[in-house]
Amino acid sequence: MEHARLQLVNKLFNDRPKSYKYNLFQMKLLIDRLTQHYNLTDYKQQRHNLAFVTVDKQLSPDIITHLRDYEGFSHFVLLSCVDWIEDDKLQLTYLLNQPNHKYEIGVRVLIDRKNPEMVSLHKMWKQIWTYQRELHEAFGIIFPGSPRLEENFVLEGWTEKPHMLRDFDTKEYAERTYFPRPGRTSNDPATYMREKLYPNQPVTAKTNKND
Amino acid sequence: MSDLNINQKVSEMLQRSEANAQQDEKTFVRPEDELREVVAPDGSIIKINPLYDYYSGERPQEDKPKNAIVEKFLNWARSESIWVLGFGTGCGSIEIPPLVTPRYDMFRFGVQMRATPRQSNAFIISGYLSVKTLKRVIRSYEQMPSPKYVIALGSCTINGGMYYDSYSTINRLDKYLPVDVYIAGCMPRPEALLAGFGELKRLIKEGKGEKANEYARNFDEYKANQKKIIKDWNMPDYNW
Amino acid sequence: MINSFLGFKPDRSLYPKTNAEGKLEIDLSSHQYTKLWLGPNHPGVTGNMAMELTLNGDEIVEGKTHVGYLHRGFEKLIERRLFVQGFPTSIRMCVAEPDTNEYLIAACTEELSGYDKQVPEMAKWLRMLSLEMARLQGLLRGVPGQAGTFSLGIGVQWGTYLRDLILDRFEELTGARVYHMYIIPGGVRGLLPDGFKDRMEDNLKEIDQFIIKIRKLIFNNAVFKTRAVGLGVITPKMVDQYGIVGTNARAAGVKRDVRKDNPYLFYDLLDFDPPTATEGDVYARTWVRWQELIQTVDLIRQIMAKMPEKGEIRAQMPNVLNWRIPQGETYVKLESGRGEYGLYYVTDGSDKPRRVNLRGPSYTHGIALLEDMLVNTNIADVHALMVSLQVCPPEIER
Amino acid sequence: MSIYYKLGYTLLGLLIVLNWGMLMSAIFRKIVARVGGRYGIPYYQPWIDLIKNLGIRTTLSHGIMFYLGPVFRFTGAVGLFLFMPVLFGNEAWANFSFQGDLVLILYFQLFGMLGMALGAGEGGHPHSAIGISRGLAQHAAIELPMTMGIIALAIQYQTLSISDIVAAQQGSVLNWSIFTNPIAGVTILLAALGAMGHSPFNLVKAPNEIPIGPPTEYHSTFLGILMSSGAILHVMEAVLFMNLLFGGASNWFEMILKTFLIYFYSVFVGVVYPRFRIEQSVAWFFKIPLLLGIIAILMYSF
Repeated sequence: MEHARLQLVNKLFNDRPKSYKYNLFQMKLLIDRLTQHYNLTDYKQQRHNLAFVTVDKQLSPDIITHLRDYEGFSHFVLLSCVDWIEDDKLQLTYLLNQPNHKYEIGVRVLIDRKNPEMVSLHKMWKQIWTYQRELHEAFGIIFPGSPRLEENFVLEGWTEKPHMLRDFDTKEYAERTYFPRPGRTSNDPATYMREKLYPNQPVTAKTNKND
Repeated sequence: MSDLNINQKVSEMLQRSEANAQQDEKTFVRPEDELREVVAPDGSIIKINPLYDYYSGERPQEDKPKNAIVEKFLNWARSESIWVLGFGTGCGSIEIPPLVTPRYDMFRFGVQMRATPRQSNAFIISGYLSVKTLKRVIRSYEQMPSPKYVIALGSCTINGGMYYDSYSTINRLDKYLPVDVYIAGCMPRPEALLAGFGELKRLIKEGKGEKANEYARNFDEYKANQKKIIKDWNMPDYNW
Repeated sequence: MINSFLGFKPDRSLYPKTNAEGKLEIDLSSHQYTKLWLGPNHPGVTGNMAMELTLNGDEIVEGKTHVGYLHRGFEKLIERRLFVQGFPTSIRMCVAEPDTNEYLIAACTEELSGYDKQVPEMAKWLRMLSLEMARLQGLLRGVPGQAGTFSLGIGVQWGTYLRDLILDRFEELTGARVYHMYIIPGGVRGLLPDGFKDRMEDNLKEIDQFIIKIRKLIFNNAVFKTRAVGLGVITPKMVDQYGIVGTNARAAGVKRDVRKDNPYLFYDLLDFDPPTATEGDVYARTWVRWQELIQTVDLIRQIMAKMPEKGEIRAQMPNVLNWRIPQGETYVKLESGRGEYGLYYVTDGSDKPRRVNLRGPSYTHGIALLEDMLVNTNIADVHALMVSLQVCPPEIER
Repeated sequence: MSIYYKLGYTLLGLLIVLNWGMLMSAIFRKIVARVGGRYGIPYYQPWIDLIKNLGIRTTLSHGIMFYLGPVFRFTGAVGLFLFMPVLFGNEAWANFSFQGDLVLILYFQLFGMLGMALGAGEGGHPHSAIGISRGLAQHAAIELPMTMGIIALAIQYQTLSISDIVAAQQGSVLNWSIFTNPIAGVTILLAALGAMGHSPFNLVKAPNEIPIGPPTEYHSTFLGILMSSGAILHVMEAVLFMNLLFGGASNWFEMILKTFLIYFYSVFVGVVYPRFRIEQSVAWFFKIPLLLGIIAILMYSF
């Protein structure tokens, strides 16, 4: 039984690289085709079936339409936003999936953090307006023409700045607004464990092999 | 009651409701809830204040127990028949289905689920409360007939639990509603819930389940706390 | 003919009219329409959410989903916590199948820090076991729960009892009933206890009997068929338009399963074929889920037979308190009971993540799809549609 | 027999019927629990619930009709009892039944419903209004086949008095109307499924879709009255079918046994079936039961 199991696992490890390589090859072809048409400012192959490309804000609706209509990225996975407060940029990530070749591409668009505005894509997929509505509430991004953009999504009567921005301090807000129970102490586990439990551990432990 | 009396009473109510409306600083009144004037079919002009027409804006009254012996008998009946409002306010409600199914059948102890606040006596706050839910919880709580009990489930209702720094959830439930029984844990097991019901029964039998009166007594304090965090206060102060 | 005469299917395509902008013209003061809020205080709504319905008689002309009642700001809170502190926080994102969150956040951190190759084999098998057990307990609630929406409560009672048995096994394995925190970065927390497989097998035998009983109770039930057949149809064309995943897509004939498409862990070692149907209505979705219940039981048996007896369960990881992950971003997904469930994870080189975004299947099912599906259905079917799409509000609002 | 004795017996009978109805509702919930594998509520739970509801301190009203709704319902239940011969061949327990009481009883079945419609409508909750409109629609669909079956029996026995119908069925089991007039019997029994208000015909009070339905706003004493009138109604419906189809009862034990079986016939159907939507249930009653009812009438017309 143990022998049969080992055979199975070996078979898996022999088979997987082949499909990985095939996937990678397909993705490379895709990127080649894309670079012929568009100016991709950044490209990173994160995994055999996942790549991230960065494009200009003006170009992004074009490239997403191209991906959907000509490259078969018919499944829209996710629209997300990352706040790069140091660079004064907001990064929008459109994650698309190709169901036939089974790979994914993330289209990253950097927009201005002071005046966040982006073209609404609500006519391309029927669920995108939900993401845009959420991002409008969470990051204050304006998508002109997106339906029900101004409606509350998760919060009600919110008067502070958009809650997912990095400079909104949730702990400070919670302590100011709600009533923290007196007597509750919470320790930062890192410092607590370092001081109380492992006093002899060197602070500059080996953190990561890539560091 | 003669027509005159009724007219007088209506005008009194209107005056009171207008005064109430002016007192409250309402930044979030929806357009359909605003004060407005309507022309009746006979040409007279009627003032309408939808918020106070739809609900009673009166303060809650204390309902003190009257006859000790009768009350003792009623308390026994109340403790043996606890009707819980079926409002899953948080993730603790995942442990309610096991309670009404074969493993931990809570019907054995006279605890039943009801769908409407009018017919319920106990409110299980199942875990953390976001401010948006708290608003609905307050309305449901105030609609429940007295005597009513609140069971707070999970550590998040006691001191915020792991959401102590969240901008969306409250930290202490007892600042907004009077709590009878706390059940600690994240999440509390069904056995803990059954034990909590046992504790609630004991409290009711001892005549200590009078938190609804406490709410009426300290009404202003509770309201101030509630209004502090519910920015979108487009409802009357007390709604039956 | 008598059926069409007695079927009472009025033509609701004429009113309410749509105006030039494509919006419905609904005048509430005309007394033709009723505004009805279903939830949040409503026993039938899945979790804590609300449907704002505009009714014409018993039929819905417009429906809006309102979420946010369970909003805790997880994504914000995880940004304030160390990578390892994110685990107990993240698993509470979805209470129905918490293990999926554990795996996702572990896989994301491992991939970005380069430890994904070092996760031991035994740990991967155990991860798979806990994921399948989570799927099983979800299905034990979900399949009879669909009949429960039509008030056939008996199946729900049996199913919840069996779910309790699976939770017992979870308790044995991990020490907790609902929130397990079993999968940690680099592996899992423990090996199987002695005799676990025997006790699991006993439970699976009971579930086998339950599966047969459920077929008699639900799928051969005339009233259930009357209610469920033809209700809430998803066409294959809609699948890509709305981003429908999981059993909802498979019931419409679109075979998408992350376990098959992008195999993670050791799913390509298991012998299974995701069940599909073609009708795409509530009945087909329940049928697909019932077949998936059979398959999950089979998968758990396969995993227990194929997994090694013992082995390393944890990779050598850095000190989690000083764990820094270099800048990067990734998207890891898995097939949960409700469909493709993914996590978008961005790190910036510090000891805390920069951004975490969960992609729950309910996000599209519960808002865009449900709102469009509600139009022209009866108010009595709202709850059934919600449950059949497996809407789980905590993963919409996080 | 003096009217005072008669009144005393009637009140005593009402008490027995009320308590039997409460016990029956407890047994009903116990059976549903046992099918699901649960232990279920204690048998005395309905009485405690009743006392608890009467002891609630807050009682608020939405208007006069809101008060009168439960009163109407209770009146309907008591009226059904007053004009129903509960035991056959016993002047004391025949209550105030008279020639032609069958028509009155058919009317009283609807009476409580209409009262609830007015009261619940004044409650103002949309769930009540929707529940009421569903309830009235479904009730109309149930009434039609049931009335047809009952009229067929009336034609068969050439009388509108329940006592006479019961008297005609005495002697042997084979004299029961269910055997002498099976088509009318089946019609009434199918309609009885709806009249008992269990699944699959309980969308009116569906807790999942529209919680509780008409009594959404009712609480405390109002709910107590509704509970007790519901208990009486269930027994009296069963007594009506017992009198019409199963030869009545000559003593309390027989009555309790027969009403139990009739009531639980609908409970057992309800346990294993989900519920119909309202238009589906209306369509259901307008198909086979209505057809059978027409056949039953035509059979005795020619």
